[in-house]
Amino acid sequence: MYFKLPNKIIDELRRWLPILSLTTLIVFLVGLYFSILNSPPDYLQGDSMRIMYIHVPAAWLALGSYSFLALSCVCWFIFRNPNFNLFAKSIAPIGAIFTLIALVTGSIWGKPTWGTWWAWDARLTSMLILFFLYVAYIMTWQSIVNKELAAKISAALGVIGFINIPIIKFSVDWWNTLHQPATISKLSAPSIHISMLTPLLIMTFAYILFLATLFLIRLKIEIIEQKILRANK
Amino acid sequence: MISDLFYMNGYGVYVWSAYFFTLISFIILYYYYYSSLLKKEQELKNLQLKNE
Amino acid sequence: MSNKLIINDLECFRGEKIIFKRLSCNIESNQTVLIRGTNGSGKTSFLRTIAGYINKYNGTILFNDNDLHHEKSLLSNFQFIGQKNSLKENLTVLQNIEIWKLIYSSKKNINEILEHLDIGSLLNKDINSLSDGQKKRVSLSRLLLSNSMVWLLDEPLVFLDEDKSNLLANIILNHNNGGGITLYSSNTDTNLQYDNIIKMDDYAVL
Amino acid sequence: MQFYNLIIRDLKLAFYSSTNFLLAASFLILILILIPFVFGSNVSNFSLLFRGFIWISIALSILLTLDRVFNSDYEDGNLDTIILTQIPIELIVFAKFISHWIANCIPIIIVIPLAGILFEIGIQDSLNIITNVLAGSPGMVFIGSAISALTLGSKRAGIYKTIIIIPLYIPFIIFGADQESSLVLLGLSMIAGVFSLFISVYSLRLYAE
Repeated sequence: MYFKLPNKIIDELRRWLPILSLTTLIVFLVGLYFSILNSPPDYLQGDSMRIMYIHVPAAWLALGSYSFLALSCVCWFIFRNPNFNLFAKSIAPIGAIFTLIALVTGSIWGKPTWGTWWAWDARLTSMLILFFLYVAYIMTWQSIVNKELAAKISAALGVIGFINIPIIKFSVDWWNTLHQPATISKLSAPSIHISMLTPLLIMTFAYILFLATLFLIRLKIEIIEQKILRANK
Repeated sequence: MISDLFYMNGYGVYVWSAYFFTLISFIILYYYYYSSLLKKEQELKNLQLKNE
Repeated sequence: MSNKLIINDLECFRGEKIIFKRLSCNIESNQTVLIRGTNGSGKTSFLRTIAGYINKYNGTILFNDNDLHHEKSLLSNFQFIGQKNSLKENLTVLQNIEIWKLIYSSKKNINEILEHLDIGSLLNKDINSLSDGQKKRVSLSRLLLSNSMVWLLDEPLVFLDEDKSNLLANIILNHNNGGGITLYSSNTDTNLQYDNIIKMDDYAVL
Repeated sequence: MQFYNLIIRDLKLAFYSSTNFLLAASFLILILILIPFVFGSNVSNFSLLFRGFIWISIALSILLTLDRVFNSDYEDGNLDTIILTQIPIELIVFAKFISHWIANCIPIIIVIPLAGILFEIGIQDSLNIITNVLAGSPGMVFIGSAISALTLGSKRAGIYKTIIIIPLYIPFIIFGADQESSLVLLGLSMIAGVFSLFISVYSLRLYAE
C-alpha cells in the first residue's frame, strides 16, 4: 500500500535532520546580518522598515502552508491515501505559528508607521481570518474522538477554508477600498530597492528551510503516533 | 556604534521587539517539537521491545 | 398479503470483532419471533442490522426474495424501536406524535392510536414528566403510525407491567393478522406469546 | 410530498419549543433598543448602525440555534429514522436548510420595518435592507447548517463551530452592510448553498452509517 513508500523516504530524511537544522540556522544568521546591519534604512520609514524582513516572509509562508494544507486535503479526497491527512495535520500548527508571527510583527511594524498597534488594513485582516481557519482545522483533530471521522471532517474543513480564501480576500479588499484612508497603504512593501531585496530573499529562504525542518519533525511524530495507535489496537 | 544599533534613531524598540518575538517563537517551536519527536521515538522503541 | 423474511448465515460485527455468525432463519408473515440472549450477545445489533441501521455485515437478508443490501428502498417496510426512546423531552406527547406523523406522512388518525396504547390521558403532558413505562408506550406509538410490515422491538417489555404488556400483545396480534412480522428481543423469558425463538447464544462468537 | 412534511415538522419543532422561534426577532429588538443608550440618541448615521446590527443579530441567532438543526435529531435517533424512510438525503438536508432559514430569518424580516420606524429609517431604506437580508441570510443559514452537520461528532461543539463559521460569515457581513450589493449577496448565497448541500450530504452519510 502507499503507506510504506513515504516511510522509507522520511526515515531517510530523518537522518539528515541535524544537518538541515544547522543550515537553517546559518542561513538565518546570514539573513539577520543582512537585514539588520547591511541594508540601508528606508528614506521614509527609517529603520522600522527592517521589520518587513521578518513580517513579509512569515505572511507568505502562512498563506503557503495553508495552500499546502488544503492541497493535501484535496488529494486525500481524490486518492484516499491516509498520508495526505498526515501532511495536512503536520503543517497546520506550523502555519498557525507563522500567521501569528505575521500578525504580531505586522502590528509592531504598524505602531511607528500609523501610530496604532492595529489598523484594519486589508492584508492584516485577511491574516487574522487565516489564523481562525488554522485554529478551526487544528481543533477538529482535538475535539472529534473517533480519529477516522476526524480525518474526514478536517479534510473537508481544509477544502472549505481554501475555497473561502479568495472570497474573503475579494470581500476584504473591496471593503478596504470603502473605508481605507490613503495613508495606511504605506505598509505594503515600500518601493523595494535592490539592497533591500537581498535580505528579504535570504530571510524568506531561511523561513522556508525552517518550515521544511519543522514539517519533517512533525510528520515523523505523526507517523510514529500512527504506528503506536496501530500497535495498541 | 553599538548604542545606535539598539537605538536605530528611535525605531530600535519596535524593530528589536519584533525580531525578539520571532526568534523566541522559532526557538520554542523547534525545541518543543524536537523534544517531542525524541520522546515519541523512545516510546516506539520501548513498544517494539515489549512486543518482541 | 404474505411477507417472507429469510436470513442466511448472517454475521454481525461490533467494530472489528465478530459478535455472532452463521445465523439463519426464515420467518413467514403472521409470526412473532422472540430473540433470547444475555446482554451483549448481539440481540440489538441483530435487530439493527435487519432494520438497516448497520450496513456492515456478511450474509444476506431477503425480504420477499429481494436482498436488502441492494434494495435500500425496501427498508421503509421495517420499523425498529430501540431502548432509547427518541422523544423530544421538552415537548408534549401530542406534539411528539404529531411530529412523527409528519416523518412517516401517515394518514392514520391519532385518537385510534392513543386508545390502543392507552396514552389518551397523557396528551398534554411534557415527555420529561412521564414515567419510563409511559415513555415506552409513547415511543411504541410509532409502530402504529408507520405502515411498516416488519416490527423490530428491542427489549419492549422492560418497563411495561402486566396489563400494559397485554396492550402490546394485542397490538402485535392484529399487526401480524394483517400479514405483518414481529421480532422482539428480551433477556428474560416473557409471557408475550411467540411462534419460534432464536437463541443468540447458539450463534455467539466468544 | 414528504419534503414539505419535513419542513413542516421542523417548523413545528421550532414553534413548539417556542424559545428559539422568537429568539431571532427578540435578539434584534433587544440590540436595537440598546443602540440609543449606547451611542446617544442624536447619532447621525443611524441607518448604518441599524443595518449593521441587523446582520449581527442574524448571525447571532443562527449561531445560537445551530444545534437544533441536526444535533438534537442526531442525539435522540430521529435522524436515523428520517434517513431510513428512504427520502433522498439531499431533500432531507434541503428541508432542514429551509426550515432553519424560516425559523431564523423570517421573524427578523418581519421586525425590520417596525424597528425602522424607531430609527427614522424610511420605507425606501427598509425595503433596501429587506432585499439585502433576503439575498444574504440564506447563505449564512446554509453555511451554519453545513458546519453543524460537519461537526456532529465533536465534543466541544459550541466554541469550535463558531470559530469555523465566523470567517465564513465575513463576506456576508461586509456586503450586507452596503446598500447596492444585494446581487453580490445573492451570488454568495448561491455558492454557499451549493457547497453546503454537498458538505451536509457528505457528513450525514458519514455519521449515519
